[in-house]
Amino acid sequence: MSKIELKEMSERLSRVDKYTKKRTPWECVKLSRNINRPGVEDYIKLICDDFMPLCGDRLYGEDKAMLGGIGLIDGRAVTIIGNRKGSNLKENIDVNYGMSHPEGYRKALRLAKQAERFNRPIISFIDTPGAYPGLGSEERGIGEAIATNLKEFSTLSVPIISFIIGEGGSGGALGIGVSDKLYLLENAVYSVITPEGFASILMHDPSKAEEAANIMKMTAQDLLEMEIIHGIIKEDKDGAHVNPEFSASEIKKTINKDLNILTKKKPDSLVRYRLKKIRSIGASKEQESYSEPLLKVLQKIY
Amino acid sequence: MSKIELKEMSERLSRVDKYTKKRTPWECVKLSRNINRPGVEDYIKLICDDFMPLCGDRLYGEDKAMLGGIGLIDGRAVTIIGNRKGSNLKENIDVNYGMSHPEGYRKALRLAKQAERFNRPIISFIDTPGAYPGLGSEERGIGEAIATNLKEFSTLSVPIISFIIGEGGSGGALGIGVSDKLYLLENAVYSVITPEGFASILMHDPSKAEEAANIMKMTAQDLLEMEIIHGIIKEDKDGAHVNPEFSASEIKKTINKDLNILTKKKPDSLVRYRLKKIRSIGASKEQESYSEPLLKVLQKIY
Amino acid sequence: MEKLVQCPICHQEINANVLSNNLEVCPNCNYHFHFKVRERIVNICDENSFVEIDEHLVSLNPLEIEGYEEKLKKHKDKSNLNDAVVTGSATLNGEKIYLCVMAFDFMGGSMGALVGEKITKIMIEGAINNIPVIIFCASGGARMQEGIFSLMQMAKTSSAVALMNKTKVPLFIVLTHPTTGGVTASFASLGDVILSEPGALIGFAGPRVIQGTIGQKLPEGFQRAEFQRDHGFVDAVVNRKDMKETLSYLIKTHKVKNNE
Amino acid sequence: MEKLVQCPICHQEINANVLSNNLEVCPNCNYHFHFKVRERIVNICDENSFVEIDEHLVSLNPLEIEGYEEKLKKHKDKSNLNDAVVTGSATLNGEKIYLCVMAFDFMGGSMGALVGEKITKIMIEGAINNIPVIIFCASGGARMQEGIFSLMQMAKTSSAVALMNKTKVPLFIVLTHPTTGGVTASFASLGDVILSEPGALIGFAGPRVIQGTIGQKLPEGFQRAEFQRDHGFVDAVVNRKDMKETLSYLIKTHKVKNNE
Ligand SMILES: [Zn+2]
Ligand SMILES: [Zn+2]
Repeated sequence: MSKIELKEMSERLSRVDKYTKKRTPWECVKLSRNINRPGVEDYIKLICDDFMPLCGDRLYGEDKAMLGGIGLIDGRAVTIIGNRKGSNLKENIDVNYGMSHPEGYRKALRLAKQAERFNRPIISFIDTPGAYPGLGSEERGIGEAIATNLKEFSTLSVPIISFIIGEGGSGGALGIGVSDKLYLLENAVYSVITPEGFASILMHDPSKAEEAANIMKMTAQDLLEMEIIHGIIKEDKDGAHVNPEFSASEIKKTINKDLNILTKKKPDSLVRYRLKKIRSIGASKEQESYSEPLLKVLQKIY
Repeated sequence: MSKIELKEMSERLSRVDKYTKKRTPWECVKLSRNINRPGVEDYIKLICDDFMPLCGDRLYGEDKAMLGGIGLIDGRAVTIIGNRKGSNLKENIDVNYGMSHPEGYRKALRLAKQAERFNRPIISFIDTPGAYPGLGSEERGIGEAIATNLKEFSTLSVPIISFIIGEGGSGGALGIGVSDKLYLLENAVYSVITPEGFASILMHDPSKAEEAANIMKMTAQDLLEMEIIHGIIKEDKDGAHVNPEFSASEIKKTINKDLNILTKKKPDSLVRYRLKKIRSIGASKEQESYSEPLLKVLQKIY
Repeated sequence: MEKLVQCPICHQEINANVLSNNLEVCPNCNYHFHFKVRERIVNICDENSFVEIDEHLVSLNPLEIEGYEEKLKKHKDKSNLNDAVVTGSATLNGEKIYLCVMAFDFMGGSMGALVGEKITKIMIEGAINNIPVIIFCASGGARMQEGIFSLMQMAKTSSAVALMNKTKVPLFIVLTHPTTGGVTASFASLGDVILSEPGALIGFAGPRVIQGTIGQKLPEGFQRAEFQRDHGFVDAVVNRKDMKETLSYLIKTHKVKNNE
Repeated sequence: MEKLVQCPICHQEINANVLSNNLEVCPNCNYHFHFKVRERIVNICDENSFVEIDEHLVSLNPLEIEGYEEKLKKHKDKSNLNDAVVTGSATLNGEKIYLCVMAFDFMGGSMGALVGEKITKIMIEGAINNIPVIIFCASGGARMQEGIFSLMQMAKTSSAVALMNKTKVPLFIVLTHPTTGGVTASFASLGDVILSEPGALIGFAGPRVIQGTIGQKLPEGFQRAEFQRDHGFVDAVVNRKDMKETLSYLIKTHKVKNNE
């Protein structure tokens, strides 16, 4: 090992020391919901040379809970979508605590299709407890809106990179989370239901949320081990809110590294790889033998 | 001339005698609005072997003013869309007097796209004073909805045949009227604005509607002469409401005749022809020389 | 002795045999009772035409949740099904179809990795073999015991619809009572035509969750099939007795002769 | 002697030169006054880069409506324009563009066959030559003197957008006060990005027509640019002084290097 290598390694180790801390799942849940935790707008400011927000779904409304627009990252044009949660009570209310209505998902889809046509990669920042479970949301088809996004994002011909920066809550998170590369921040969580909901429904006791969190495998480390995500974005050891610049720089590095590879792929191979990955999740050994028909249809279509 | 030919000709002449009557434009306007005039549902009953209505735009609502569904005409599956006006006051109110909201146009588009994918020709029956000029209609983007239909219908890869069976009112009519073949019933009208509106705006006197109708060239005969429409569907000499079966049978014959030709065309040549026709309307001699770029782009794209 | 069943809507007492002969529909008020998977298959498919696929597959316990395997076993014994969906091929009025029927009586019709995989596989087989796919939905949503794997089935099934959409093979969805949660937010909302049985509850969030959010009672008929039709998400509400003929008409009119 | 203009919103009296130097925007309340076509072109295009196309074409009188030709002549003399749109090519911060600017002061910016044809031609040229198209809209709707020919321009311009949509050439729409009627229900609503000047009235039906339909006063701000943004139809409301740089950013970020 050369001197330079040694120096690099010791730097890396001290860095790990400074930037990682083993937390319990419940501590992650709480940290992921911290009101001071950096949101999509913070990261855009830290990552982009320039950014222009674009509004509206062209159908019904502009959902403030869903940010969307075009940014430049080191001179490369990308479309960015992300859940806005707000960083104080007034903002929280203004953006409905990060819970989108159908128009938010339809706006995200409109911008994603625009990105596809003009060959811009898509970056999504996920941070939501879930889609909004209210009257208007149901009346205007929140189920249909999320479903359509899952369908359409799965075959978009441009690279999609998703970062779960805080709470990744259920279908509401997945609605902008179908991607080629999925990362969790170190203290972010991603789950099919909140630990409170899990405790309430399966353990018949909402106060057992901490216990639920322990068995739900919702942390970055768990999800990496289960091969649901592609990597973990480091945070300051006291959380991303203490040093947003550090996480932002890790995110930016990841985006640049991934896009340098993904933008070189042909659209059909990009989509084929994405579809295979989606298909493989949760399939048992026995079921895996059934991936053959998928390959057939992919070859037929792409 | 053979005996058979002579007989046919005399039959045709007596038929014309029975089924045509020269009317003033204003008489046509009044007849086109007659509450007993057959509507889209009447013609569907008389033309189709079977019909299944399909509801909804998958976004916001089901607009009763816009009927849509799948029919069988002599065993051939077609998608049918059309304005419902109702045949009594209760029905009139229920279907908003044939004036659609954005969801009606978006439903028509959804069904048209479905028709395109499953290779069904599209038949539209137009009978509306216009799109609904109200708060909700504007809030939900009636302009966007019509515009999108004009754009999308212009390049659908299946045959589209439109019949203006009563009132063809402005953008609201055109929103389901971009087609390969356009017909007016003998006493139907088609115009950019009602004669009342024309009189009020350009003649500063709404009572001059009859005079306006005379100069607006909105009758079937005028539109045929100006090459806006492809033909005139005959009615009983006292109007279609006296003998709906007769007009229905004329419509059915026209559909079968046209579809026998149009369904044999390749999609690209179908669309190219439709686009050329749309482009040519209203272009002066001098302007016509500019159709060359159109051909270029068509060859590039189709 | 006659077994009597009380209709929850009109409260009439109905002879169980009468109900059964009427496809489990109240002859008095048209209330559609729960229809078991095997009854549904008989009702929709031509006689003896149904051939089940993947009938031997069973769910795993990917998160190693305590008690999940026992629960699966209990529901298996109770319902005589391996999991919450039965899939297979059949004919309907002589036309080849692929059919999926979800079982609400198996763990609330919840979608885990197995349900997602079986439905996905059918859709892809349909796309490859040019055979229409019909899915009868009934589900409370994601299977929480399978955590994130369950959530991912929404993406998986929806991506299969994306593939179907690139072919000319139709997907017909029939929503039955109840269809909520992750199933509503995936393939169930993505049919080329979406039918529903009368009165079926259809939504993403369940009524109790929504009531909790808004703090007031929900309007009468909220999220029911007729409500969803009037709000643009259901093509037609179809009585059980007319379902086979309706599907037959749709299959016939969605047939593309020259499959390009 | 100073010429003074009163702002219709804040009622402040503004020196006409000050107003002109401020791009006809009230320095006090940001009210955007009418901006003439030639001023707009100077504001958006790089110096001396604009080359007009079809400047000699004039409208016909297809329905032979009495008085139409005189009206055209009157507006021509008054506005020094041949009709309600000026089209041409230019550069914007060095990037090639095609530009259409509608003139509300020419017969209310109404769209007859000539306006429709000129705009259509520009879009098709853009699609062929891979040059972004920018359209500044201002229109009261269809030109009624041209009857059905005027209506058909909605289809014609929209079909040109359909062609553009099959390429990777962007269409940028800028809505200015007022944009209503047939223009709103065609190309003006079909931009890949749709911008608006602050306060612009944008709608299909005009406010008076709607008021007549519903029989009550319209809500404050109804159909204004900010309303349309909040209802999902405008991407961004952009001040006149920022318009050129905003368009420049959009051109840059919509550039596809390998035009497939
Ligand atoms: Zn009953
Ligand atoms: Zn002012």
